[in-house]
Amino acid sequence: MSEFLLTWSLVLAQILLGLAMCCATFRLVTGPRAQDRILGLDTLYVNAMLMVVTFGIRSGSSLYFEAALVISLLGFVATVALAKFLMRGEVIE
Amino acid sequence: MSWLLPYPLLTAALLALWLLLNQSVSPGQIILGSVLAILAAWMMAALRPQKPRIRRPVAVFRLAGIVLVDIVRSNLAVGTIILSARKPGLNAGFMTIPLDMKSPQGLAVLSIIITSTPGTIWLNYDAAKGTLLLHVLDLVDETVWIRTIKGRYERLLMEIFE
Amino acid sequence: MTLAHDFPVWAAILVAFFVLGGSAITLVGSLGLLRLGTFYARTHAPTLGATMGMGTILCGSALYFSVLETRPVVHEVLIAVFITLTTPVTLMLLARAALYRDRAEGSPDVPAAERMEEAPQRPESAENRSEHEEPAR
Amino acid sequence: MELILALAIGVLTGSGVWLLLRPRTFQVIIGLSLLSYAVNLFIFGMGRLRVGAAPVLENPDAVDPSLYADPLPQALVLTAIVISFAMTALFLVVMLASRGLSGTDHVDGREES
Amino acid sequence: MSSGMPLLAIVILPFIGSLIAAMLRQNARNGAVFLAGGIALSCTILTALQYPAVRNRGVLRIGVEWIPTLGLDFSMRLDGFTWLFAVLVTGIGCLVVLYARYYMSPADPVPRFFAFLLAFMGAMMGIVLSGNLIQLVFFWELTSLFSFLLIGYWHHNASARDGARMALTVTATGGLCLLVGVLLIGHIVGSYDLDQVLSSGDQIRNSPLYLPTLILVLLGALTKSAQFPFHFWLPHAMAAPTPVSAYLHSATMVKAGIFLLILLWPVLSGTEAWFYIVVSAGLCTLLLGAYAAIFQQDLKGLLAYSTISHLGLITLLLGLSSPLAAVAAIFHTMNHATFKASLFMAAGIIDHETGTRDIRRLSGLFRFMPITATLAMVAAAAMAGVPLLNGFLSKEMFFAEAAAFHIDSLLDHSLPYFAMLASAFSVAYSLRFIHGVFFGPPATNLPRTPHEPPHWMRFPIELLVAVCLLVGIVPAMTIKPFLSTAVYAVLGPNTPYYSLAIWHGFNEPLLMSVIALVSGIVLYLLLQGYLAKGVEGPPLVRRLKGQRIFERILVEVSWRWARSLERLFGTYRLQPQLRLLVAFAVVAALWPLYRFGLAMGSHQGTALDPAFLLLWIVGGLCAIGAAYQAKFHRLAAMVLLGGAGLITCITFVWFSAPDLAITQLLVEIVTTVLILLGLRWLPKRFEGEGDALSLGSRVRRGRDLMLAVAAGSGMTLIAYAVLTRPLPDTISRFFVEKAYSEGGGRNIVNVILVDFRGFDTFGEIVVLAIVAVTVFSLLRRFRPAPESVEAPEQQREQNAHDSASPDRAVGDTLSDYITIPGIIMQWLFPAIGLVAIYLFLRGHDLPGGGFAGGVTMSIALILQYMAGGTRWVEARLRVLPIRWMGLGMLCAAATGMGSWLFGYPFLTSFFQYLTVPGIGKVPAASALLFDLGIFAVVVGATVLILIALAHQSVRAPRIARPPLPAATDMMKEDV
Amino acid sequence: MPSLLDHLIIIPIVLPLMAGAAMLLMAERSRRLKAGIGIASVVCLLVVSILLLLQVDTMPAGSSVRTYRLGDWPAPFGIVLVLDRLSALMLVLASVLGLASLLYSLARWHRAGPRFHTIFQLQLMGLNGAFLTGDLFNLFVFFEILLAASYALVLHGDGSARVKAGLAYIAINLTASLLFLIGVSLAYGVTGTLNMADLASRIPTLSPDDAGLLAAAAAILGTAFLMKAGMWPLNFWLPTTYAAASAPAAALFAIMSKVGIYVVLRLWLLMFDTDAGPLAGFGANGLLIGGMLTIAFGTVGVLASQSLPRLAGCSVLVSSGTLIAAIGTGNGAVIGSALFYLVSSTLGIAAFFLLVELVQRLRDPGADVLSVTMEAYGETDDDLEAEVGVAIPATVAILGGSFVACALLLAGLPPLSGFLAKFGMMAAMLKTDGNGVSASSWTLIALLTISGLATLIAMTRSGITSFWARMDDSVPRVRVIEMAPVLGLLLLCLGLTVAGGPAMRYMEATTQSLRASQEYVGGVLSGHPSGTGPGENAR
Ligand code: NA
Ligand code: NA
Repeated sequence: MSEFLLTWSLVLAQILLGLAMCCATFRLVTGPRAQDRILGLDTLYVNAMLMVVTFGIRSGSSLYFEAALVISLLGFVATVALAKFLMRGEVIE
Repeated sequence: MSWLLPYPLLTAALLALWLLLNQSVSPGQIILGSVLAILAAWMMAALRPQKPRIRRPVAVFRLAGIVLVDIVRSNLAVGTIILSARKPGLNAGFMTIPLDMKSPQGLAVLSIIITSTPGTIWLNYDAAKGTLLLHVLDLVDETVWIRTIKGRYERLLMEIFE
Repeated sequence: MTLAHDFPVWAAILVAFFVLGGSAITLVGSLGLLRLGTFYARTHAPTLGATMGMGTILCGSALYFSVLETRPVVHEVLIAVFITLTTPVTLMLLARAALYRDRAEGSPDVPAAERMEEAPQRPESAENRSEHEEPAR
Repeated sequence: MELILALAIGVLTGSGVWLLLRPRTFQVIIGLSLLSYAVNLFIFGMGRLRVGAAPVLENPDAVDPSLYADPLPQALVLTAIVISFAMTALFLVVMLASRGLSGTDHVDGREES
Repeated sequence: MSSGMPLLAIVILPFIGSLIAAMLRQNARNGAVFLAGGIALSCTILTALQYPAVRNRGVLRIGVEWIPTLGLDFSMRLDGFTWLFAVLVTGIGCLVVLYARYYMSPADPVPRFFAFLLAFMGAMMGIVLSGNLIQLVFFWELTSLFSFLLIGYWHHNASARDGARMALTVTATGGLCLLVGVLLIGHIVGSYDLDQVLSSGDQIRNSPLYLPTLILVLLGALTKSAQFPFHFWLPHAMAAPTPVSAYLHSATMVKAGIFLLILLWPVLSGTEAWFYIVVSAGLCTLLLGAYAAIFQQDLKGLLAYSTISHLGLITLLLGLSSPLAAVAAIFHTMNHATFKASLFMAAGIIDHETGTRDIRRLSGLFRFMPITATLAMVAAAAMAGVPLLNGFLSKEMFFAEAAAFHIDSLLDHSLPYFAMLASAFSVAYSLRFIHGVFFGPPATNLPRTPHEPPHWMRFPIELLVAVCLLVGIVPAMTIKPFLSTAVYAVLGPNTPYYSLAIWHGFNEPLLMSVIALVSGIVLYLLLQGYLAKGVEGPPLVRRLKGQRIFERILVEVSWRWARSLERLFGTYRLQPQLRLLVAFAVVAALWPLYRFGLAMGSHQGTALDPAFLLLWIVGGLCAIGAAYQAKFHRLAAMVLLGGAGLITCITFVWFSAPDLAITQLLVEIVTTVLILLGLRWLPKRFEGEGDALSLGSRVRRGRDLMLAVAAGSGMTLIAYAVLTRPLPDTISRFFVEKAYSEGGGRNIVNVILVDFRGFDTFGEIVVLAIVAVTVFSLLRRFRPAPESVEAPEQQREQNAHDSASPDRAVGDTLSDYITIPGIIMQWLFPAIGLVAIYLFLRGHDLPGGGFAGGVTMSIALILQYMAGGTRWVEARLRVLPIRWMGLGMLCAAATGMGSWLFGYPFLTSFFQYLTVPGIGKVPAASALLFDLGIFAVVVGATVLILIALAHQSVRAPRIARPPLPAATDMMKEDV
Repeated sequence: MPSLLDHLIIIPIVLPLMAGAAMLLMAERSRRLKAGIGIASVVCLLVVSILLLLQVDTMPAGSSVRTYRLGDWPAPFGIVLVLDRLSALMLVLASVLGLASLLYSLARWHRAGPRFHTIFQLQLMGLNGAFLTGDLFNLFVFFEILLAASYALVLHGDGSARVKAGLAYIAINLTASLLFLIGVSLAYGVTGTLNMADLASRIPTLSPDDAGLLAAAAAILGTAFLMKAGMWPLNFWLPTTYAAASAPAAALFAIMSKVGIYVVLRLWLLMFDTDAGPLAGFGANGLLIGGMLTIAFGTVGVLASQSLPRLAGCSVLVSSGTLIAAIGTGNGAVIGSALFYLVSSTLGIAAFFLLVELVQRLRDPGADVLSVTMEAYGETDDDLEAEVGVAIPATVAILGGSFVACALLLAGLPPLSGFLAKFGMMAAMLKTDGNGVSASSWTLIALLTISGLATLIAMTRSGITSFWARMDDSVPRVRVIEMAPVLGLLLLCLGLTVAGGPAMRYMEATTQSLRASQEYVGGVLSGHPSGTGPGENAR
């Protein structure tokens, strides 16, 4: 019972997250402006991190935790750099 | 002592980080974690950040509770807007809030709170004027937001940091 | 997939609830990216996933592993803390950059900077845009 | 899943090759990055696909290779990732130098006649 | 052995002399002369002393092992024929040295001249004395080389340069053909040894490869001996100093071709092909040379064409394939050498004393230099074939052979008439030489007042003319024994009866001689009127300038054709090259699949997961989007690229590769920052109106699209084929089994990286370090595009806005923008650092490792740069990335070498569990130390690359300087 | 306790690394110290590689393969270094070129950019590693090292030509590196091993279904290697890049294209020899035809070159084409002579690259074009018909003599080793034991001859313009340290002629052991590790 429940809830959750990523990708691909794309990327990062966490549960292993941790801690660096580039035309002044 | 522990709070937080990372509270990890936390704090000291002073630790927990509740509420509110409205975001708009708080750390925490709460986003803080530019998704009544932010968050934050 | 056979049903139900709930909230937030009409409105959308979506899924995870390993597993807190610290940074910087760009283009939909009205409008502002993106629709 | 990954490799390769053959240096650098994703996935795939079998010994005595995904391609990909990062950095800087000296971002250092 | 040593000495001495001469001071005139003369004389004497060994049909040999695997010995061989030739080469060499002593101007840096001359002599002796054919070719090409240097000795004269180059091109081409021909002979005979080759005549002539062999060998011989149609280089070689001409065109260079023909005569001659090719070439040369000689205005030109003609005569004789003709050829070779050398020297004296060689200007010199004139007249008479001179004897033999019957053909039947015609011509040009120069009214306004030359300058001519006379008058007492030795060496048992008497009675040859003599005189008298006009070049064939044709062809083929071919089959552009590379790889990969077939595997795959499908819908869209946007929307392309990278990273998680996921993600982040740093220096691109695609670019895009699709499908196909196959018995089994027990780690990937295959990682960090250093040095002299030198537009506008507002200071916008987020970024600094160390330390057992830790650490630093700016950070932190890299590499290497101390190979790891009080068992592996090295290098390299780029913005004042012209840049800095 | 001598094999990799890394710790100013360290390191390398060469040469026939197990892991699991005659030869060649270029660069080039000495050492490390490694992926890593260093060396100095050429060079090589990775991993996916010897030993037992995939892997790898070797049509970058590089870099690059040749030679003979079943001899025709087309294109390029550096670059193509075609013949005797040719042409081209820069100090840039137009339209200026030789300054004389020597070497004319090499190859092609000479051999002989002739014509043309038709009589400043390496390399070539016997014997022995692939496979997989410890369980 619990196995069935967990398996299907996780599969479903991953599909939902996958759909969420598709939504983010829509912004990523269509824009229209650079900030929209960057926002899409940031969302994609968060969604991907959650996907990794669900994946960790699904596999019953904590080996994937660090991947999620790294996304959560450092994923923003790329988007910050992009945002700063938009604002200042330069990442490091 | 202050040369060893320039930022005791930070050091403690880093030790906690270490122990959480390693999922262990064994003496060995505590020793190693302490050493590393002190080293990391020294690293931080090199950047010469402004030293935050936390005056009322109790307020920290109150604030945390309030924010948590607000976040859940806003989540539901924003979720409803996204799902239900025919054309969501029609009520969105910018607003300016004058702030009394000057502490950069306090402002930083405020920015996190505001931005983390769905429905509001921190746009710009004009240090010269002490005004904060916000974007709000459901801007029906500006005063509600001013009350929330100044009353619920800024006051507590000023208690903590100033 | 190594899901334990003897995992207690109550915990399974809770985990399933957390995980499904979290991902549903995240999906709603991401849906906002599609549905909301302006960039500034859209910036609110991902916070759903980054706050409650993340929180519930992490709760599910913590619960799952705590039950599985019969010890408290709470290192998910770290992810929550980091996301809470970092997502606002991105959003603030990005939204402010967008504001600057909209102001520079003289967009009427954003509040003008105090002195911006007096600053001469750049005639070539349209060109500036063409570098990185299409004109706003 | 195998088919999806194979198609993914194909799409990445196709996009990468297309960009690689474009005349602007920036296109080439993006193309090389896409290609390196494709190649990394390809190398990775050469160890075949296993779900939930990370090559980390949970129990040091369980050394049955069939329990784990093939670790060797993973090690190879790691090396490849690092090297391709280094090369991207180098190519980028050379590209900038070339843009500065030749006045164009055309790969041949001059616009086509 | 010892008996052969002099042979070695004869060849080696001149080269040694040449080296010594080359080192003499430029004005060491007498030293050079004594050196060269001494060596030439000793060679002559040494050669002469060998006569007893070859007299009685003996052959002298000496062999030194050289390259046995190729069947090559360094061997010398001397028989009667080569002895005679050797004497000629060395003897005339002596005389030329003596002559040159007086001929060359005192201002001339003669040591170089004598160095070349000696080397040439050595090479010539090498040809003559070679005991195997490859060695012969070896020296053959050397004569081409040294003759090139000698002809071009006065290289400040364009004609010398042209003449030298032409001589080299023609003769070296021939030499290469000869090499192939000789290789074929070796292929047929099975050896290059001359003795073996000479005894395998039938084998060669009956071989199916005979004709190509013959043609190739003849190409070598005929080009060297200036035979038609390759004769044109010789007159231009007259730009050489006269001693060179006297040497090269009488006894040596051109005679090398004749030498080869005679040497191989026993094995190659006697076939129809030989007859037709050699006789036609000889005949054409004989006639053409003689005819052209009559009309030359330059003394040396006249002699050059007469040389061509006489060489044709010898060739013709050899072509006849009859033993008697061969005898005549050998004999005439000697005779021609003596009279031609003396004539060249005489011409040189005239030139030297009068300052000109133009027959039109010269006249009546007999009065001023009677002795020289007399000598020249005798030599010229020998050339014309006047009785009592050596030329007469060989010419008689020639007539006899021309009249004899060989192969029933028109060519054969017409030979006597052509022979007489050519002989008449030779009488005419000899007359012209004598009459035009020495007789007639005394010449006026010559550059110099003519008089007799110094005695020793004339001495070589006197000696040679004496030989002409002696041989001509008493052949039996002088040349006969030597000639018969030589003839026997060539013909062996086929040696015919021949008589060297002056008088053979009234016979056909005599009649022909008389007719030729008389008609020659008549011809000269008839032509005097025409000649007096002083027209350049011979009538009828004046337009036919071999040299011009040669130059034209050379330029056409070697320059114009080459350039168009290079353009046609090559490119200088990058795009086609990349296209070719990709296309080549696609074809190369698909061809074997087509040839050997490709079956998909039967392996049970992993079950389809819809979420994974969704992931790759996202990934695919991102990839295609990036491809679509990269031209005009760089930032969009980068963001899309980031999306594709993220999906790749999740894929690694999905299929059990947490280490890869972490690393991919970190690299992804750093790469994004890096490219953005670069983008600042890449001026914007605008989607212009003029971007409507031309047909050409449409076609190109279509082609590229097809190629991209082909590459993508190919990869899909191959990947799918492999993915559906069961995994073979891989070497990974070992890694899984030994990772913990012998590698001391549970993260197998990491144990592979730092232990099993630590050497790869070792190399990988070196790559990283090299690239970082390269980026650093490239950026030190970086000049940005002029459009991007200024601060970015955004900054300028924001600063303008700040300064326009009364209550704002410049920089306020930035500080409002970054201060608050910056504080959060600052807080994260120690946290990220701690995570970096965490990742580093746990790597051996769990996902992480030195690389991941290092990159994380550098991201922590970069984040501070982003938040605070370069100056802000560097006022607080002192990062010395180059040191980090150096120390890291040393640490890794030292760890590797540490195992030497314990007697193990490089990088052998050691581990054990240390029991630390309070902590418990702690794994202590040397691999951790190695990983530390990796960590250090990665931090250093990543930071160096990023910071070096970031520093460009700080360097603004230096950058603003306009870029220097590119080519001279380096020089300026350097000098 | 094994002696340090057992670790000799790895010295060519570790020593330059240590030297290079140590120099990173020194300040930019201390160039003299760095130069000293660099020279010391290269001299040590030379000594070590000669020792290694002597070591393999004196080993008994049939077991001339020595291995070094890195990390003490047995082959095929760990990475092994493999020393045999071929790799020892390449090591010696690399260190000779390294010494020559380094000495040359001390005159000025080492000051032309930061960290030159480190890069130089690491370049040598990459080359040596590529020659020594017995593992396919490790080969990739060393390729990347040597390429990364070569990028740095191409860009060393300044000027837009270098950057432009460098950009193309890097782009093409990055693409080829990706191909390399695809090939290696595909080979792994099919056979499950990365060790070259193990790979070779697995091929005969390969399922027929997998043959196509393995061949595809080999073809993809081949593309990458042949691109590096400079095979037409993948070679247009080569002359441009080599010509743009600074002289010492270009001289060192003379061996870079030979790395591609080396790998093709090694892997091809190892993988697809007669016991490889359906795959036996796979790709031979491709190599043969590709090589011949390369000779043809290189010849055309040599003739069409307007400048000396480009001429030198194109002669690299001729050399590569010759070697590729020689390998493609699959004829042992031809390959033996081709190895001799490899050494000779590498030394010659390196000397030429070094010389070219010195010669260019003599001439004005317009001279190249002028020389051809003068040739085309004749009518040269004959005013200075003085019949007195011009005194040539010693510098010019030495440069001229060296130029002649280079021309002879590249054109394959006596007395230098180029002649013997070409002769050896042609003779071997004709040595057919009674069977007819194949059409491809005829074509190749013709191509070799024509390419030699074309080189001679082109070299004569440019030599005459450079030395004989100089407009001004100024004597360029050439330092002894610049001239000595050139002369040294040329003397080596002369030495190769004189000592042709032993040299050729070594090459023959090398070829024999290369063709007996069982020797290599056995030597690596079971072989005689040189650095073994006392026992199995010592770890
Ligand atoms: Na918010
Ligand atoms: Na084999």
